[in-house]
Amino acid sequence: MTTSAKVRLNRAHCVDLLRQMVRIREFEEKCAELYTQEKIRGFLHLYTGEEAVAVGVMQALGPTDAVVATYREHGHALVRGISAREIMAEMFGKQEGCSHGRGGSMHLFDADARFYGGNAIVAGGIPVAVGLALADKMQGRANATACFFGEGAAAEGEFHECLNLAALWQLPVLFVCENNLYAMGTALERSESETDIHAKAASYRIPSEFVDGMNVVDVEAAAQRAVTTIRAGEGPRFLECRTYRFRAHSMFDAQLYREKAEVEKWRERDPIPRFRDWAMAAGEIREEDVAAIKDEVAKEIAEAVAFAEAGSWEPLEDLLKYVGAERRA
Amino acid sequence: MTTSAKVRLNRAHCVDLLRQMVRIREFEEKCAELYTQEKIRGFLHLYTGEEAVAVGVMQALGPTDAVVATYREHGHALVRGISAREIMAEMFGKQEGCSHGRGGSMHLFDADARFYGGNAIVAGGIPVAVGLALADKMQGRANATACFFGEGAAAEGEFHECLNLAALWQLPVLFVCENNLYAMGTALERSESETDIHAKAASYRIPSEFVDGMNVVDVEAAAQRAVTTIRAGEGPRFLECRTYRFRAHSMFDAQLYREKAEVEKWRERDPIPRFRDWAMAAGEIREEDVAAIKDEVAKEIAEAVAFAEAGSWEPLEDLLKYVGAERRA
Amino acid sequence: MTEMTYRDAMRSAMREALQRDPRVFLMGEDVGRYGGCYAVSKGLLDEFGPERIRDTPLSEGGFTGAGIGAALGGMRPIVEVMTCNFSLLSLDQIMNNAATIRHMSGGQFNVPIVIRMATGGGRQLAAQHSHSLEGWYAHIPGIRVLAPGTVQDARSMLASALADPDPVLIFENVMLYNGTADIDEAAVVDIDSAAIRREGQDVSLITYGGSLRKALDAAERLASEGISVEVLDLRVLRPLDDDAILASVTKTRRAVIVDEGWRSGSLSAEVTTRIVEGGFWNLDAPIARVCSAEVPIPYPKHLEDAALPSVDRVIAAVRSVVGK
Amino acid sequence: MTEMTYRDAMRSAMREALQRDPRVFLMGEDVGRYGGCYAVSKGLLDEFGPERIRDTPLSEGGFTGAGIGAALGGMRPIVEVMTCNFSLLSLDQIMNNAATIRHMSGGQFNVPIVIRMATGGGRQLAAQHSHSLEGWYAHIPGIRVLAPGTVQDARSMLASALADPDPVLIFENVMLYNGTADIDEAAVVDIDSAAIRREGQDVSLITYGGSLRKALDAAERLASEGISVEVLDLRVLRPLDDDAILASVTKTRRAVIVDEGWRSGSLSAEVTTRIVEGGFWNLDAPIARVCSAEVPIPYPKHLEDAALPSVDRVIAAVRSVVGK
Ligand SMILES: Cc1ncc(C[n+]2csc(CCOP(=O)(O)OP(=O)(O)O)c2C)c(N)n1
Ligand SMILES: Cc1ncc(C[n+]2csc(CCOP(=O)(O)OP(=O)(O)O)c2C)c(N)n1
Ligand SMILES: [Mg+2]
Ligand SMILES: [Mg+2]
Repeated sequence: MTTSAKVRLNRAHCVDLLRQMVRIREFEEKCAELYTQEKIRGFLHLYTGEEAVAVGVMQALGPTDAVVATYREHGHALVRGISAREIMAEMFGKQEGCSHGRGGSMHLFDADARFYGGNAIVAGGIPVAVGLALADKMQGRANATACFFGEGAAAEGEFHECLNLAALWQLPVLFVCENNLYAMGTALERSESETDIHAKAASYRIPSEFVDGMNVVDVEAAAQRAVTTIRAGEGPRFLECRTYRFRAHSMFDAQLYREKAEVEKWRERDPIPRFRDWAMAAGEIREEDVAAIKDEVAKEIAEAVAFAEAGSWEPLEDLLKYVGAERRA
Repeated sequence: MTTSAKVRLNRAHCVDLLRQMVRIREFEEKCAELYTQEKIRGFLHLYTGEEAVAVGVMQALGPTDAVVATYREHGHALVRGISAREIMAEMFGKQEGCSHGRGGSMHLFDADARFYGGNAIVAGGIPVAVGLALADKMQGRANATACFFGEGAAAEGEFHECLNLAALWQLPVLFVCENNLYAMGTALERSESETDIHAKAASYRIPSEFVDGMNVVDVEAAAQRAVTTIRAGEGPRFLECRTYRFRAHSMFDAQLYREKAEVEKWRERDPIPRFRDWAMAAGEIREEDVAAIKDEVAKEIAEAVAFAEAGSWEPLEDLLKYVGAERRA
Repeated sequence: MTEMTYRDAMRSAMREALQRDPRVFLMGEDVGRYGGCYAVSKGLLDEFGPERIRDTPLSEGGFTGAGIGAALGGMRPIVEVMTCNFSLLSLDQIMNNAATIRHMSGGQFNVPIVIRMATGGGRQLAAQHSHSLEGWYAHIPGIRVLAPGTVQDARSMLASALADPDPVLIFENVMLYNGTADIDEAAVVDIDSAAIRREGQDVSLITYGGSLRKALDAAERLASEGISVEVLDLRVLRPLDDDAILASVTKTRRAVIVDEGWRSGSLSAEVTTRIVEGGFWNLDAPIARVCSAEVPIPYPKHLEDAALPSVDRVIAAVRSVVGK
Repeated sequence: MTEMTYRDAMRSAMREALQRDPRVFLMGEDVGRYGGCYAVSKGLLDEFGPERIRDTPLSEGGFTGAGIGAALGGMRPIVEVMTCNFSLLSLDQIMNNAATIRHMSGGQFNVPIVIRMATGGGRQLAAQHSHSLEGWYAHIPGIRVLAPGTVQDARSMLASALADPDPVLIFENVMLYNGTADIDEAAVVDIDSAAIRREGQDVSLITYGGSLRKALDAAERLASEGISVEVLDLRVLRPLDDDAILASVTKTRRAVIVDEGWRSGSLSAEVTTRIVEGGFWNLDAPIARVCSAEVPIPYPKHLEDAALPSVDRVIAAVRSVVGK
């Protein structure tokens, strides 16, 4: 694992990186289980295998920065600081959820975390991110807006319109392409004539980087470099993180489009054991840290499920709530 | 003027190139006049100054190739072989027009010429061109589809979606960007972070060329090179033609956004006198040719106007025609 | 007669079209390797290959427009826009090109394209994935809009749509895919008329697509209360079959319209107005509508159920109209 | 009172908003250097600079979505989509983000954006440039739709729209820009209610936007025939002011609706249905509609005139309803 990264790799930080990745992994394993129990319904898109991307990028963000994500956003929400219990309650559709139960798995929102969803329209969140950055710039705030999307979104026209707008207006946006090689069942080479996604950024004069999305340290280092320049007012940056989705696209996917062997090959690069073993070898993480994380996370998730279970259903009379401001209702 | 061009520059061809450019110029000067007389209504977008692009590119096309153009398409229609009389009648809204009078200036169509409009939605014709090329490829026809659009269209998402589709599927499309530096009042540098439009083609692995759109010979040479490779099944090609619109965007434009001096500077590069003088100096064109062209064109236009004037209005009872096939009406 | 699901019926219809006409091809996101997001095109890739079962990138506007161009170029494309929620990205191409090119060209060109999309709520997919936009599309001159509500129509409408020289949109309600019925695979159906799915005397229940099942269930339950309900399946949302609508209302003199679209501006308003314009401005009872509540569809089941038309709401509406 | 054109009234409203609130900015194609394709924003660039009078590239989806994000970020954007014909490219952002984010976030976020666009036919711009889509937008829960039909509303509605915490769409009919009237620049108007523009007894002429002028002209001519017409200007297309509609029909017991949208599925159908649902299923006469013919708008003047609502067609419809 590279150590070139300009990242302060002390024990506390290594433990935190591992903890965050494990939290996402375990949280989602539980979600899959709860989905089969029909506690969670609708579409459920798991991030399993891609955890290093959200964890690495979020390290570079401060509390006043903004985040826009996709329908595959449980991990981003967790790392951004939305509590596991509120996320779980949201997936149960309970009003104690982070979106009051209205959104479910694909629409996690949180005002305090400046987490603007949770968008289920592919590329639909990208213009919103550009606008958030425009607002920050016009109001003289040195914030960055991190915008996550998959490589499949790069084929959508809005992706291009927005890269151009962000570059043209030199907006503080960090575009993060989570390139997991598939858009549902469509392999990258069948969706893009140019498969180097980050190369597209160049056609808008946006500096870009390509990193191993299975290596949390590399991702963090690249994100730190990008956000530093963004805060310095140097305009948008683009990060392509090569990663892989270990599980199905959603719970309805028979995965006819890829070989089991390919999945196995990628599982060998699982970002969690990879980082854990490296950090332990480097003496940054100890056995007891790993054990402690395991226990903490198990506790957190059990508590989250209990919270969601104990949550309440919004009354039917509220059906028309949240369509417009109260005084307009 | 470059002579590197691999273009058979015999007298007949030079005379034809000049004639075509003069036809467009004179035809549109007459249109402007008729617009002030309210014979032509709606939007009228003149091509004045850009004639070398349509004339040059069309030289590379054969009768079975297809053309998709924009609302600034009088020149393309004329060179493609739609008669001046039918075009003029269309602008008058007479049923003898090439679109039966239903379309007007922005919607010239002709089945025999495989001229698919005349599209008034910026970038709206690009997907259609890609589809026409797909149909040719799937049916094993070695045709090319020439797709004309302005540099402003390059900001639209569909432009990008279509470059990707054409490259991904290796479709026989010739993308021709008529870069006249302005999209209505928006200068290129205010609409694109990367002002080299042809460079965008590279991000889709589409070979591209940049040519002087005020030089009809250069345009023809580049188009010939591109269409040859397209017919050989090598996929799409992209041509950026740097040109300039001498007149207003449409008849409603006060041109507050550019300096008279800039227009004057470009007028010095007027493609018509430039080619004429060069060809005469090279001995390819003689005084009598120029005079002959002048007379022929004047006659053709006078005849076209008379035809349009003599044309008839479609009866009101036909209002609902052309919405669906007759048997469905 | 063969028993099959709505999903298999759609697939069988596409297979037949692909076998019969070399100009026909299917294009859309994940129609090939993935087998279609609702498994409608599963297996077709192996049978017809990647040229004719063409996976597209995520470019709704681009590939829908490419379908229009391919139709102009002599092909008979079936474009699948995964769901109508994403069709908003194709709408410019549909309204400004597919629906207008025949007209703008003075009849020189026509666009024989079929655009299929899934529609409707009920699967807890929340606010961005539960739209019912078929009524909206029915506003556009130049296109035909179909809503197969039965397995037979799912099997038979496609052939008629492909035979149409103009654009035809087919809306497949997501809740219907698993439904089964005994159908005649060889049947030929028109795409002009509405169909009476149940005869009745007291009230006309006018509906289509995903709400048809609910209407029939309501009619069944109401029969036990002695209320005789006629269920009219519109089938074709544009152009509407006024004759069938008025014939039924002439008989019953009462009407309830069930439409999963958001109430305001839904197709139910047009149907109501056609009845009024058809001379029924003097009915025995007001016309009632059962539509979706005017709220982005919420995720939780209890709220989604409350937002969408339900058998109970239909029954209540019918009771109010017949005054029982 | 000041006399000004509808165009100047819109500009004056924007200037005031820009002066009063630093969070307000105008963004759209050619709003700056060009001065707006209908010259509405002419001069504002010099006064407020390129940051606040922001020319955008041709990227309707992108900059409309950027406006939504800017609103979420604390700004008060006025996004100009040049004409509703191009707004189809913005529709995904409007329906799936602007209209749903408050709901999807359980009320945590709201989107205080104002989206302006020109609408309507009448300038011989043909099939792709003559749409009237305001009625369509009125179908979407989560947004408010305004149709200023008078110079006063053009001047005063914007301030109320900017004060609204949720998305507001303003449709400006292209035929109104040159119209002038004496107005009160300081007036404050609501964006909730319809307005009676002419009192009458025999029939309610219900309309909005570009058709208001036609309705008033028709009413004037009909008065000379002894027919007393009440003209109701809807002003707000979503939510509809049912009370005002029903109050007027209660008085006249007859209604004619004038709507430039294509007839089928236009707003006129919803208005008709509201009247029927409002208890008027037993009227003294059928409700009549005067809408655009169901054809992409043709280029020639005589055909365009025949396709759009006209004073003569309105008069004929009123006569038929009052039976004179
Ligand atoms: C505009 C739009 N089209 C289609 C879909 C259906 N869909 C949901 S996710 C997805 C694949 C997206 O792939 P990618 O962007 O690579 O993200 P990933 O799922 O791989 O994380 C598709 C086609 C959608 N939600 N939105
Ligand atoms: C989608 C869309 N948006 C906006 C317009 C209005 N409009 C017509 S032409 C034009 C400028 C286009 O510029 P460019 O593509 O460079 O072509 P040019 O007019 O310079 O030839 C604009 C904004 C339109 N017709 N379509
Ligand atoms: Mg992906
Ligand atoms: Mg230009």
